[in-house]
Amino acid sequence: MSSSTLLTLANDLAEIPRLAEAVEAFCEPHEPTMKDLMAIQLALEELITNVINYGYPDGLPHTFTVDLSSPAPGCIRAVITDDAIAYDPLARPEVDTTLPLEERKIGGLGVHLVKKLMDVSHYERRDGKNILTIERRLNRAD
Amino acid sequence: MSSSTLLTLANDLAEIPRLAEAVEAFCEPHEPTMKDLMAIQLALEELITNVINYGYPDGLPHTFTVDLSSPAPGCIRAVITDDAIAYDPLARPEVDTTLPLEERKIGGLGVHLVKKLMDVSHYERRDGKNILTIERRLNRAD
Amino acid sequence: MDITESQLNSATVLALSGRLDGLAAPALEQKVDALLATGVKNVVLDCSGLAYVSSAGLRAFLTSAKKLKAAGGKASFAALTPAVHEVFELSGFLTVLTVHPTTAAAAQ
Amino acid sequence: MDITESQLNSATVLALSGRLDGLAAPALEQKVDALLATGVKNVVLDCSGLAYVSSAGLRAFLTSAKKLKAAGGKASFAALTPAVHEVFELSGFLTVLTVHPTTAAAAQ
Ligand SMILES: Nc1ncnc2c1ncn2[C@@H]1O[C@H](COP(=O)(O)OP(=O)(O)O)[C@@H](O)[C@H]1O
Ligand SMILES: Nc1ncnc2c1ncn2[C@@H]1O[C@H](COP(=O)(O)OP(=O)(O)O)[C@@H](O)[C@H]1O
Repeated sequence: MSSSTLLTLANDLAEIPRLAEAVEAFCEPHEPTMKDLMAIQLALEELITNVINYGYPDGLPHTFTVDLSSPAPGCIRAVITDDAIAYDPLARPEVDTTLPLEERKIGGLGVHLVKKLMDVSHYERRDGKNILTIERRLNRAD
Repeated sequence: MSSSTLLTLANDLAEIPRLAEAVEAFCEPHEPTMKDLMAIQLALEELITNVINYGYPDGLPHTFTVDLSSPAPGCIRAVITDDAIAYDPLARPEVDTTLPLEERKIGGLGVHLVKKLMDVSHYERRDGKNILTIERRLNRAD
Repeated sequence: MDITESQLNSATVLALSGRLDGLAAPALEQKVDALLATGVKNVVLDCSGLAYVSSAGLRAFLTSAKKLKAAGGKASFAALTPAVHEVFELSGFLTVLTVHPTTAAAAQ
Repeated sequence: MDITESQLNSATVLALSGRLDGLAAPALEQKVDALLATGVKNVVLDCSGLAYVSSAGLRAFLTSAKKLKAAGGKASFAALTPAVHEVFELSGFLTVLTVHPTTAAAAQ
């Protein structure tokens, strides 16, 4: 038996801790480390925060989905599907993480962390939807 | 945030206890009673046992799905979708549960229990698939 | 599911614990067949630890009761949890099977 | 997230516990602004109980450190868990922020 969980979220930052709890519940049978859990929760927080903050400029209530699955043993996949405005966050230029304190920009770190913490990150625009897929191998050496 | 769980099962009776565990994990946040849990697990066992035993006469490995969701607060829905041979278990004649021991038939009780324990049970054949929907209001008086 | 056998008065008590589902039911039927083969006729099924029973489990109960009756013996069921009691009730089993509140009462 | 304030040597220690996510980050920025308003300049952030930090939390850390430095003070970070340490490292924060293994060392 394999299992996947489909979460339907509102465009409201209060969903962040709820999503984190659902991620923990889904991952638990796969025996993630603390680093694994934090990595997957963080990547999802970064991506959904942008969808919530910038994706729906009409200011009205909207919903989008996060689909959690395990495509292979020891691997967790999350797919964010939204009908917000077309936007590929993975196409943003790399941030320079070597600048001194004074020159560091406030922000832009989120997508950088997603790419570093995930083994796969992939954007697609299909049928009027943004489809973001991220995957992490659990217990990876780093 | 609302959540649904999609389970993919093999046509193998060893899936019964695994499905029961997944049902318990899914229902837990909805605070089911022992009767609620048993009712939903039992209804699913009855229906998937028939799919596994009779639905795939070719004897080859197949998979089908069970989708768990909560369409409303305090209500659990399960949808079994299979591409097995067309069969509506809900159309079977009612069993007579008042006969004495000697005359009781061995079998036929499963679907009877599904109907009694669920608030909704519905069969549909669509796109070459059997789609069985069952629902139970948690904590119902009976 | 676990089946634990013991003796109480003239009855053989089978304490069932865990889940009596379609996977577990054959083990119960085999156990009762084995008892019948050694001449046991009076069997109490202690259900105090039985968390779950499906129609496959009920079928195993009915088959066991019929076989014991045919051999001139009897099956008694004791200490059903509320969830198992409900399934017995909906199946009409409370009228065809002998159900006691406690194992001690069933083994009288 | 909970923020607990205490004094150690000349430093004001803020012990963070729980999750510093995008919902919780504004509370930390407000807390540091309030300390700055009362003239506090030397702040130690005790992260031993911090289970989670996202980029919104890192932004709050960076903003706090910049403000304290601009006021002639400093921010020190202590006792990172391995998961939080990894995020600091990947963000280049181990080189721009002052990180100590223990709160005692950070408050020297
Ligand atoms: N999902 C999205 N939809 C539309 N625009 C976005 C989305 N995510 C990010 N953006 C745009 O990219 C800019 C920078 O994103 P990001 O670096 O994540 O912002 P910040 O770190 O300031 O929150 C945002 O100000 C916004 O204009
Ligand atoms: N999903 C199914 N697909 C095809 N046939 C089925 C299915 N479920 C039940 N049947 C048919 O209905 C008969 C009776 O079903 P049921 O009463 O559940 O059987 P039993 O109680 O003997 O397991 C079966 O013997 C089988 O022929």
